[in-house]
Amino acid sequence: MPDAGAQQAGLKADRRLMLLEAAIRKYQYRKDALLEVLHTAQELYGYLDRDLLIHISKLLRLPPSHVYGVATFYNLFKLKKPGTHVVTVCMGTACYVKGAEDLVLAVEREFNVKRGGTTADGKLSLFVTRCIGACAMAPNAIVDGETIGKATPEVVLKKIRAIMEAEKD
Amino acid sequence: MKPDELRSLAQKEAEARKSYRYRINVCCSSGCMPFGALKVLSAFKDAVKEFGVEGECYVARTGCIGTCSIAPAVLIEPGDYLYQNVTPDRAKEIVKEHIVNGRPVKSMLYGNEAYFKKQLRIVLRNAGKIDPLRIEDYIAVGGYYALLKALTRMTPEGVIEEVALSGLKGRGGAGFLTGLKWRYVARATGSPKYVIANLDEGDPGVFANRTLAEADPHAIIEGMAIAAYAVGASKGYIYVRSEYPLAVETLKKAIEAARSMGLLGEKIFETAFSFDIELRLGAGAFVAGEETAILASIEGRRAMPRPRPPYPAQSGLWGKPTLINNVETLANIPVILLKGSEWFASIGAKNCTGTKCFSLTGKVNNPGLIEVPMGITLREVVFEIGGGVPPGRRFKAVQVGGPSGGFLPEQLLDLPIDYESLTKAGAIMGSGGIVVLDDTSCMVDTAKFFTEFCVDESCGKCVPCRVGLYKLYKILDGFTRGEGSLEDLQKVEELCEFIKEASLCGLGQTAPNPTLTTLRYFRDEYVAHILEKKCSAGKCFKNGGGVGGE
Amino acid sequence: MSREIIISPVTRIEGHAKITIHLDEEGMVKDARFHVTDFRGFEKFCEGRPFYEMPGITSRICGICPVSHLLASAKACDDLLAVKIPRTAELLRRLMHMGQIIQSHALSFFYLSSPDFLLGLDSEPSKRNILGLAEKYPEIAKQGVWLRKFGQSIIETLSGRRIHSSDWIVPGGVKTPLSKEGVDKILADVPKAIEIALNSIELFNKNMENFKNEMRDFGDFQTYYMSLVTKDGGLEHYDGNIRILSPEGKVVADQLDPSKYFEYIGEAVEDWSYMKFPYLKNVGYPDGAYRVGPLARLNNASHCGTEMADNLLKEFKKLGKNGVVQNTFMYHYARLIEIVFCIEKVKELLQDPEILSTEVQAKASLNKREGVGVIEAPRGTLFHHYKVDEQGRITWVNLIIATVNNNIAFNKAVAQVAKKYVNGKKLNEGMLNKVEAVVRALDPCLSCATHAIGRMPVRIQLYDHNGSLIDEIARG
Amino acid sequence: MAEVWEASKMIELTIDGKKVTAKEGDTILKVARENNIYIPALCYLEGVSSFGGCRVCLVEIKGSPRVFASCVTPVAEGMEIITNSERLKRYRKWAVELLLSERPHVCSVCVANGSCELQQLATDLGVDHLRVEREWTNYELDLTHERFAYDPNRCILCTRCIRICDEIEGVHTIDLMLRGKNSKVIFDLNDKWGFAESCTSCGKCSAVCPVGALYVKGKPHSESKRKELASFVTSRRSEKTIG
Repeated sequence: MPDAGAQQAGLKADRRLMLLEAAIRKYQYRKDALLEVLHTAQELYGYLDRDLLIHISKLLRLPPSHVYGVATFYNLFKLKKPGTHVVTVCMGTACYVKGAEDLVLAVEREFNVKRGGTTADGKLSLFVTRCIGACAMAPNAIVDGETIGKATPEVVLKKIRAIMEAEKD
Repeated sequence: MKPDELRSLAQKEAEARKSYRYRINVCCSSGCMPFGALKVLSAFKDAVKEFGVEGECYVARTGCIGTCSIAPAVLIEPGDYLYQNVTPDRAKEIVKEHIVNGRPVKSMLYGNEAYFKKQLRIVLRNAGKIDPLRIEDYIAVGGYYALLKALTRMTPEGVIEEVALSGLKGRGGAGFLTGLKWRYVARATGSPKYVIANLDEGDPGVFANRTLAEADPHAIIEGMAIAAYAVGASKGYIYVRSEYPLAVETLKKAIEAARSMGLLGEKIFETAFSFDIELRLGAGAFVAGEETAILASIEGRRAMPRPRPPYPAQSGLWGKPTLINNVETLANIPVILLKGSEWFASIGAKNCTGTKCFSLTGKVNNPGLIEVPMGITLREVVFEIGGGVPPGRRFKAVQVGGPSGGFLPEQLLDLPIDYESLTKAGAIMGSGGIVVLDDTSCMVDTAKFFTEFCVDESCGKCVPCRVGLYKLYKILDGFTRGEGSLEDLQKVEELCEFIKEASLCGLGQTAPNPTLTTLRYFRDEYVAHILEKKCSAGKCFKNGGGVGGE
Repeated sequence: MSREIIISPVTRIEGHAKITIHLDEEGMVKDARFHVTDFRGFEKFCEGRPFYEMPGITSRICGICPVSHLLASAKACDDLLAVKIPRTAELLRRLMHMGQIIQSHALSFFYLSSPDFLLGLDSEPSKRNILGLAEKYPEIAKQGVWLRKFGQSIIETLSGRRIHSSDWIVPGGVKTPLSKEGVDKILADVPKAIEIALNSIELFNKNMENFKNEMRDFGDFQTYYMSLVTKDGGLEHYDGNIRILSPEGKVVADQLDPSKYFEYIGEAVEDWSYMKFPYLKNVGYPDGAYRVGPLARLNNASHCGTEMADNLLKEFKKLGKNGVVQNTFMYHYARLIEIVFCIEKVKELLQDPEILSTEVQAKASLNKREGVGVIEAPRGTLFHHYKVDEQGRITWVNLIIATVNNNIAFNKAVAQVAKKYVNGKKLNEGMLNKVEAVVRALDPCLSCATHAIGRMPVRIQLYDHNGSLIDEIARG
Repeated sequence: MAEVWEASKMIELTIDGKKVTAKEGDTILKVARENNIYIPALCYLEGVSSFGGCRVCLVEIKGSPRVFASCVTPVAEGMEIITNSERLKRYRKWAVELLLSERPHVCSVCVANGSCELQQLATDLGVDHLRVEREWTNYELDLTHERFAYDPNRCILCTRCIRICDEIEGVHTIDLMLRGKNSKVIFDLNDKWGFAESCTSCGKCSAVCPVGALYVKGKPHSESKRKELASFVTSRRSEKTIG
């Protein structure tokens, strides 16, 4: 049974919550497992909303500000719901040297979205990341989990348009 | 696991290996995966069945072979035939010609012998040749023998002595003597003690550690276990970037495999030594690679470095003595114990023994993961292994050591790669990144890029790093937009000195390096930007056509 | 050929500005404009700040009359709190206000303007300042310095600080009561202050003869006048309601609620100036130009309410037609009379039995979302108008500064003097000085009016009839 | 009766040429202050853990080319410490200038004017202009708390408030969010102060704020500052040590 506090925190008592609490139990409610718990929560929910953070802070008996501070310190954790589709452009050295900035600018212009943000309709998020480690194939962009190596603005835009079109049908 | 069991398992595996005439190693690392490596793998498996050679040909899913520019890459043993840009169709042809007919397909082979000629693979000894997900593969090539040797035939002090004599220095960047560090932890009072393997390689352009973890995770685990034995620790953490899902997965499975074989856990090899490892995931914070920040992160806090002393060796995780080593350092350990410190010390340069892995990227013809003996010159790396800059372009600079590394010009290419020489020239070894720039890169813009990186990654604790770097970035940004004066160069130098000297941790202390070295070796480019509003690479002044900027 | 002459900087005024003189095709002065070239955006700066910081923030607009902003701002905050402040607090605020006017007027007259007419407008510019005055008339200079100090000492006694006494006047009253020693200390200086003030008036009267010619063309033009007056039409600086006087001397509006200023004052904008141009809505722009400040106050007031000042006021009114003195030069005279009034008022306030009460602050929290505070600053009517959100953070600010009220008048006066004295073909110091002098008579406090940061160099620029710059002088 | 306390080992060292004795384990800053040698510091607060972030308390130690934050560096036998070289002055000046430029620190309109530690330090160090451009951050002011106000535009991220809230008051309402130049002091889950459930409204945070970021509403900063608090913290600490 999920913790009773969860519903107070506004969380639905569903499978995700059970999995999250199972993970917390696995770590024996240890405070130092916060990062691991946040990872699990984000995997389950896609992002960390307020209710989720409150619940985690209660279960681990951590001050809310501490949980919030940790969740915002690390780039990986998302506190806002990301778009349906996610484009991530690698801005590692190799990619930058080979023109990753142009990829970002192209997506920004075409879809009217700022780096780190989501389009107004919530369809597309654009993130930049520091080195995905595929430097030999620079520049790299990841569209919905699929890596495009030696990317050009045209290829990336085409790919995004394609998935957005597919969505419409 | 009993000692004998290890021996018999190794023997069994070795015999199994012998029963195959060919071994097809399909690289399935992060570099090759996006380009269809898994499809190629199953195409090979299908093909050997189709041609009825499954009895004599083993198809292995391996880690990185090192030639990321020809992904997906496939290595066929014996003979180390390296096939480039393999597709499922080509896989079939390779099996037909190479295996069935015994005729390697020359047209598909990677013909660049120079790429391997100057390399020496100690850390990456198994990379691309064993299946990282099969612990048996690792044991077959002598894996866990070093641990067995240490536990059964050496005292902890003996192990430390051996490591110390090898002259091995920390591969994480600072180059502290590994044996000495171990000794500090061993002598520290406090219990329990911890060992941390640092795999939080966040430097853009660097992927050597990731590749190692993906290709040979057990080398890291074995190294950790030996270290734990030497310093008296019973618990270990591998702190790994979550941006490396494949490495995380591989390590997770490797830990489970080692545990199920009794190579981790209670009473390893029936000795009194117990040791287990937990995986800890980072979450996108470059600074977490710093020794004291990694501690905070593992303890579930914001990864903010703290001042040293006290050093983690005295007061680390939860205030207990803690050994923190880079994974590359640890992967060296089993070899040192097996082959001896004397052998290791004979490799590389006099004051800097062994080899170093580098990810070689940027404007270079043969990018990839390389391992070279210390003391090799940058020219050899860039022009012989890397094959120089693309045709028609002119070499401009090479950056060694990630975002905090310096940029070295043509005239310094004969510099030998060792900690001292690099530091003297304004660069650092870092965790092993070499980025080559040609004449299409603007040095002012590049300095700005790296400063911006450090601004983003600064934890914000100390003023020089948090504010100083941002101000530095703003000034550099001004240069690229046509603002600023020659007096600002002086200001930049003063500010850099303050950031370098007064910052709390390594991130801030080295962050001005790109700016300082570009100012030192490419000052004329700054002057041209300021006085003539001219960027020879054509990168700057994009808004506003040269004068005034926005 | 037609040109434009630009005078810059206008020395010896607070802050700096630019004057452009526009010439017609014959090279004669066609127009002159008083510019403000920099913009501080103070109103914007205040947005997001808590309302209770406003007295502190706005008093920083100006180093010369911080108390004026402090008072207007505190009154606007009183309005937001919807409190009536204790009577003692009002007495103390008034006392500080009197000190403020004395020191400001003394500064304007002795430091900034008296060199013009004691040393002569055509005298050597490097000597035409308080130092030159001290050389030639050491006694007068000394008295001026003393009088200013007297005003400052009142502020200092009350707040503990001479210039930015920002944390003494607070929303709801004042921070600390006045001590008996403080009262005695100030009272002891009153006789000497009166003596100096009266001497100065005598000196001014004596010298007025020498400036007959200049005075005739010295911004002698007709405008409306606006100021606060008491319920019975007397001279008032701290509270009261608005009276508006027509150029003919008729009271056209009386006892207007100052917090409803926007109902009768419009603010026009010109693209060449950052200063707005307030005008009377009923009359329209630019005919609804009005003047504020000492001259306006004395024109508007039927009486002062103190003995000596009342006598002086009677004499003053004789100088104008229908009791309305139109000449800009007479701002100096009005200022001196006000000094006398303020000193008398100081004495009166100090003798009030309630001045020593310790009940000096009313406590309340935010009760209204909009507040207006209006006072008569040394240079004229000063409006502070704030809007706040539910947390008390400022969302909107409008400040109409005394100098801004005079904006149209400034331009008129400058143009009039320029036409008379500036000949486009010849540029000489004395002629340019006269243009500057009229600006000084109006005593603009530009740092307030333009909300400019730091020093604002004022240049004199010369434009031809096509509007192209043909000459420029920068001085100082 | 057996001695309960093991006497701390005393060591000798020199600070600015002056020979002093100190308890082993004490920080350089503490020892210097005990011996009336002034080392400026901003993030340091007696009674709570040291942070080492402001870099104002840097000192040199003979034999090392590096500089050390004296608030976190323990003394050692025979150490020769220099607290006031030209180089240190230069670094301190940079630290203060950078802090002043980081957010809109306009003293004249700040509640802390006249009782601000940053302002005082700037005066002491002769910071009369800034060599770098100022930033004009526009963080929203938080006036939701009945008694206190929080103005992020004045915050220097010294974390005194965070440490005192955690270590002395023991509630940990306050922490930092984000990182680097975007770091910001927050209450609970980045809530408005007035809605931060864990806050006990004890006021320690505003009392120890060295600048005008946290303050008591309507009370002059100079009166609400740390005088009385310092003694409170010290007494609490000695209790802790004894207990």
